Amino acid sequence: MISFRPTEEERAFCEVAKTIAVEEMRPSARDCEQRRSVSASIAKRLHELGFLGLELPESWGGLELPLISQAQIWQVLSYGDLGIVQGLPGPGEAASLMRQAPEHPVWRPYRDAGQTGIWPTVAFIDGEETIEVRRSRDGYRLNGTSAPVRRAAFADWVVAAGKDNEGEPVIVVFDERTWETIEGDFRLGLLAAGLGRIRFSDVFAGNDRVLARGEEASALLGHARARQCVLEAAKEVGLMEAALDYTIEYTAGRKAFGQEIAKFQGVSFTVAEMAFECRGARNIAWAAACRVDEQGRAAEGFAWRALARAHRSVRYVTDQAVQMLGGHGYVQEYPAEKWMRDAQAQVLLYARETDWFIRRGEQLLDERKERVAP
Amino acid sequence: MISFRPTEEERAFCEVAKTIAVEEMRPSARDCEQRRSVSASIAKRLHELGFLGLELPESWGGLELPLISQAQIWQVLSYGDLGIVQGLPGPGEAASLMRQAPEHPVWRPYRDAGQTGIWPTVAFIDGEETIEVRRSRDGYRLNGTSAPVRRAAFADWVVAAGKDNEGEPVIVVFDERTWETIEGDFRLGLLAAGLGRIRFSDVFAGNDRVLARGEEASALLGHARARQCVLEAAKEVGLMEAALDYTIEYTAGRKAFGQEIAKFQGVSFTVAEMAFECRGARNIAWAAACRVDEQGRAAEGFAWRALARAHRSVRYVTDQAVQMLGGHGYVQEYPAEKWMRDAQAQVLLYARETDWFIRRGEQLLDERKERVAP
Amino acid sequence: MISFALSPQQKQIKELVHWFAQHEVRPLALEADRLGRVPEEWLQKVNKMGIQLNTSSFGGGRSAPAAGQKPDKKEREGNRVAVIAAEELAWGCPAIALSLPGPGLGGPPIQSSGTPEQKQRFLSIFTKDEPRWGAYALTEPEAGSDASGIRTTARKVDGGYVLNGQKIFITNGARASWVVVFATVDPKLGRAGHRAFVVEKGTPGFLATRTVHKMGLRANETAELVFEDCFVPAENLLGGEELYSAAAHQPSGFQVAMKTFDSTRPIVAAMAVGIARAAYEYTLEIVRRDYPKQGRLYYEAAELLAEAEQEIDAARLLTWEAAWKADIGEANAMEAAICKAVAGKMALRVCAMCLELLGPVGLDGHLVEKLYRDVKVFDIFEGTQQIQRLVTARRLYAPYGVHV
Amino acid sequence: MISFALSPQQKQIKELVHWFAQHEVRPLALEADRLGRVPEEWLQKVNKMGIQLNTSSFGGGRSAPAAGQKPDKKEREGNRVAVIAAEELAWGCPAIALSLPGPGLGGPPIQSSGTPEQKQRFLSIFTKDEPRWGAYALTEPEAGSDASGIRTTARKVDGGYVLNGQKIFITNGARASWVVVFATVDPKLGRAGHRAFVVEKGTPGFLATRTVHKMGLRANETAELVFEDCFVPAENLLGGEELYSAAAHQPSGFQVAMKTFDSTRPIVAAMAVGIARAAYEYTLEIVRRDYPKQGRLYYEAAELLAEAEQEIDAARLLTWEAAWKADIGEANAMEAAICKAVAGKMALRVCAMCLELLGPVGLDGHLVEKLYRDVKVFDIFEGTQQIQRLVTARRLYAPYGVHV
Repeated sequence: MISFRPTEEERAFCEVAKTIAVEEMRPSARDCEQRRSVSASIAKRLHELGFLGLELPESWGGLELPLISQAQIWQVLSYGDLGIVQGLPGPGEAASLMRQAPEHPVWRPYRDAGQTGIWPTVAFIDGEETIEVRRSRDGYRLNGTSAPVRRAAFADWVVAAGKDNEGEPVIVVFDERTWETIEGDFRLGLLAAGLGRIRFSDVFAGNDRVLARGEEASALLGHARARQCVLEAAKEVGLMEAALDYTIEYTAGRKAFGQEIAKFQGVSFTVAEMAFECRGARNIAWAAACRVDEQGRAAEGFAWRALARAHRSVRYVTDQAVQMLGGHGYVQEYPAEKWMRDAQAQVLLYARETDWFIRRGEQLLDERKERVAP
Repeated sequence: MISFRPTEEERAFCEVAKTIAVEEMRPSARDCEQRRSVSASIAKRLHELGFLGLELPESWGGLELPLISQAQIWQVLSYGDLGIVQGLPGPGEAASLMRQAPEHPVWRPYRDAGQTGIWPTVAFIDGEETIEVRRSRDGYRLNGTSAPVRRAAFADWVVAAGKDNEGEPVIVVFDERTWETIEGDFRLGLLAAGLGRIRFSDVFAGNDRVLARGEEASALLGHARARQCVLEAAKEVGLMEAALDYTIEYTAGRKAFGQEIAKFQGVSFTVAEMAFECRGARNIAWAAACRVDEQGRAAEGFAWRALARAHRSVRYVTDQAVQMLGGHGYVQEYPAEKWMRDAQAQVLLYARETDWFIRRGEQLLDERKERVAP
Repeated sequence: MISFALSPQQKQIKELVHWFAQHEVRPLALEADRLGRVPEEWLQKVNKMGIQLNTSSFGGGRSAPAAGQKPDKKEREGNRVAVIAAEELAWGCPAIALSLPGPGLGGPPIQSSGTPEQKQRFLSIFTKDEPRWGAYALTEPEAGSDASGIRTTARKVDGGYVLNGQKIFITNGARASWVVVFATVDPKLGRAGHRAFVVEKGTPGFLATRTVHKMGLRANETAELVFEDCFVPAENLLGGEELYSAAAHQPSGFQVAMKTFDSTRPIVAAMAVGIARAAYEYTLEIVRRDYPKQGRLYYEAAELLAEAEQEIDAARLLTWEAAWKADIGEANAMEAAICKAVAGKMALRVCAMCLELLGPVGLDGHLVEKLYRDVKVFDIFEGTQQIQRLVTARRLYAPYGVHV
Repeated sequence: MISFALSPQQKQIKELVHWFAQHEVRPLALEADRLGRVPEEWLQKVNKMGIQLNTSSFGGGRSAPAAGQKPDKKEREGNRVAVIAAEELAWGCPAIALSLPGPGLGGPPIQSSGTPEQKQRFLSIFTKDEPRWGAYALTEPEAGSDASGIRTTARKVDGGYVLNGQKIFITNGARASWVVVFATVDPKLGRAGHRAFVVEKGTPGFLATRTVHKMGLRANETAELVFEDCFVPAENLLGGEELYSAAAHQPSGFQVAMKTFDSTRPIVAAMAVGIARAAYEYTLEIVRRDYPKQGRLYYEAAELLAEAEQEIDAARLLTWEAAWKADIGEANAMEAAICKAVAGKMALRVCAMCLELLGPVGLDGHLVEKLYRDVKVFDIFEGTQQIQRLVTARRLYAPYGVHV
């Protein structure tokens, strides 16, 4: 039955998340940005509430929530601050790989570490081209530098997906610092997220470091990527909702030419369009979450699409927020400029929107059967 | 020296053109649309003034104007009605081929016909894939049906550009009715333009019907296409200016909620954006005209670009004109709905805007030297 | 639980309506556009099949749908069923869909504001014996988006009212058995002076003067109505005197009109979605068949089609959200405005993208160009883009006490 | 004759400025952004080279440019030269360009409304011995786009005026030798009460309280100014009393401010064009070098780059048109508004497209992300997008006597 009503459980989670987002994350967003890391107290709080293990298997002590529930929670947390969300400790993108293969021995130390303290921080490299993976007798040798990834600066673990020199997909897992972190020069946004590049200088990964290879790696990765696309889209929705709400409040109070600027259609119509974008992106993200929950990997095109749509909307909404604030939108005493920077950094980090659309289009064109509307 | 000031000659031409556009073409636009042809009196008038021979060589009695002058004149005429403009008799797109090779014997009867009466109507087929051109001993055999072209219904001549079965470009010219016209089912727009398809059923074209082949054909065609792109872009600018002016007048007079609707920013801002589009598209078209005048075929990327831009703008401006008129925009007692239909038909007729952009982009990526800004 | 899966009933109705749209409506679409009307014999046939555009499947949502009715079911789903059905019908052909017999947009106001006697009198006439229509007349030559500015007057006289004025853009206005007409008893009272009347065909002084030629939706009749000293008996005042004579904050005729929008806008949005989907599916087939499998055109098409697919689905979800809110009994004015605004704009854009993909041949006898002409009005009627933005903004700013 | 070819003088200046931008400005761009200022020694050096941001190459256009001056030439081309130069400078780095010594945006009002004595006094200080700046202070905390709503007061006293109020977003406001300040002698008079003053650094009661941290343009100082019982002598009233004491329809201080916009907006637009071009050229090189030569990414890039190129050129042509109109002495308020609106929006869009093409690596130490942060303010300062639409619409509706 078509319904937009969250479950009781989801509502309870979101209520807690909203409190933290508004009372803790939002007020410390600038501070975390300047210190280029997330405050330990926020990380601790979220860990205690289980928010760092939403995607992790129950058998590990994670919450193993459906994607639709996670989407809502991340949306609310990102309403607080996306920079902080993207810099939180824990498994990050790798969680979806853990969830799919919880019994794999490569994860054992990770699982163990999580039983006594905060989940270790994992940086995930989805880099087919930037890192050379040479197959050797009893493992692989890695060389090269990744594109920027988040939490590179704080990573305890690194998970790298790539293709080896014979073109076979492989996912390797490092649980100790065999890599080097290149700090780089980041100024745009998500500055609390520990952006950086991971460099491997002839690093050997034995077969015991391999999570999967071949078809299996490809399937694991494809599904993990789809899950990640949905969650990143949901986070972007949270950010745009923050920008929308702030803009409404600001323009309701600010006066010019003798009245609240909200009364000018040049403002109010733009705000309405921002709301259109938010709702549209949210629904597309939610629908993708439900589909991935139901259909698994078969739904990945919908996940890509959700992210492409969110990319477009979050750029539009945060840009208009700055625009509606005028000069105040451009200065750091107001949050809008940071949101616009964070949005653009997020869009860059999670690939190109046109590219996601074309990939989805290739799927559509290659589908042989007639498409049935949902 | 950068200047936006037309020459005295151009101004004189445009003044005459404007009078005809406003006093004759605009009032009979609906009528011509219903009768699906241009009224003879308008055609005669424009012929007498030389407007049907703007592109033709002086040696033929044409005006052989620079492209920048022609662009302005077609812009003004299309301000009257694009449907009529596209259905006028005369050489049409083929004029640019005539201009480049005025001495070619294939044109002799055309030139002769123009000395005593109105220039014969030529339909131009730029159809590389729809028509099969088979090389035979002393000429070509043509088979197949063209995509819709304008003036197919009235054509005295047909010029067809294509590639033969060995992939060599060739341009053939027919001065008698060896083809068949397929009337088709046209409802969208440009209904006075005699839209139709040309069918060749094993039609033989002797070598004396060949204007050019190989490299020569390719060069002639490339330059002619560039010239045509500029002129079609200019026509679209004229149409959008008509839609803009009408919208301003309408919204300045129409009242709602107790005041002129122009006073709502939802209206006035849209009208401003329509003006932005018109100016932008006009300047890009003019700049392309100047470039093609100066650099010939080397400027063809600028011509494509002008058309792609005009396509986008004319769709936007005519759509918004309908929107600003509200219900009146949708009914045939007001001109806006026709302009929107004509605009869309024009855009379809002259290829896909995304396609022109990508072609231009391929040029940019293939240019080896660093680009110098103008 | 958040879900986008259809209930068994929704699924059943969707399939049923789709079957009808595909086999009975679509084959007629281009011909009806050419003729400028839907053939009488087709309407007769369809009406005998019991297919109507009535309030139960199309609008108010206060009554459960005729098929699969389960009166004791906990959650109402009439509005969701209605938008699902409307999408399928418009997928077949929007002009024919709007021409189907039934009360049409006149249904919701009678359903929501009529007295029991009026509901019986006016809604029971839609039977299988003969196709009949209802209509809805709000717009006037000098009052388009500004519904509060209507000038048609209703002068109270003995036993009823005398109407004078003109209405334009009235769907099925000439063939309708009755028309819900909005008029003012006193322009000085503003919205409080508005009244809604049900005027029956053949009432002296009530004339459908002419039908209008339009850019699209040509198969669907759009009439102009004139009221010249037209006497309407008191029992045709919608809701009766008591609806208007109560306290000042009781629903005025204006509110009757506006309330209608909250249920009709999602329907209009759903139709726009159906049109866009029709264009998209039609084009997808052609591209799959005729386009090269690589190179420039292939990637162009992939991008445009994926965008179209996403935009269609996004608009559909917004429409479902508005319908869902109505079903659970929550205020949905903002959601109704949002889905209408988004779907109307999206559908035109998708049709234009599809035309771009079809290229010049798309000019000649292809469904998509008709859909393009049809769809533009979905950005205009039932409130323009601009009005939907205004309605949305009003709701967004309400918590701050700013009336925009 | 319609032409888009540069005159020999325009070409010469373009090449000169481009050389400077390429070799002196660009290499410093990222570092200055990181530092949050332009190094003093660089400013000293550049000032010694005679390079300034002054009214002759930047604004009013009433005086011919310093280089290649031909006083007896028939057609003035100062405005065209100015926009050509501004594009090149911003191509190098907009933040550094705005930090160059010179009167900056304070130049045009002095040039156009100052007395001969004032022009001499305030414009002659920009010499090679030491870098100096002028500034322009209109915006207030409660008056952004609404320039008519300024609250800074100017109370007439013996021998001059006493200013009280606050100004924000003042480019080079703290380092400026003088600031053109707009204030009102009586808020009740509305625009007629406005006056423009030249307030010199060090004047008691005049304080640059702090510099603001911004999204971009970080190398360029943006200050807040406070006036507390700040006495300004009568000779610093811009244009002198006679400019304001004449008939009521004589230029008010407000008009001085607005007139400035007609010459500064094309400059701002030209800078936006220069920023977009810098991003585009940078990205084109990388795509040419690193992208595959076929397949999905290739066609994506081709489309985005061609769009970017077209949009940049379109905005440049609009900018040239506004400058040309000023050069030939025609009113150009609408053209100035159009080019500013189009260029500001275009430049952000182009920078975003370029970032999309760069992908994740674009986050790390690439010029384009800085340009993206810099460029957003070009949609805001010197009149927001919204103001430009208003100005344009006013001109469009003027023939119909409708004041929008």
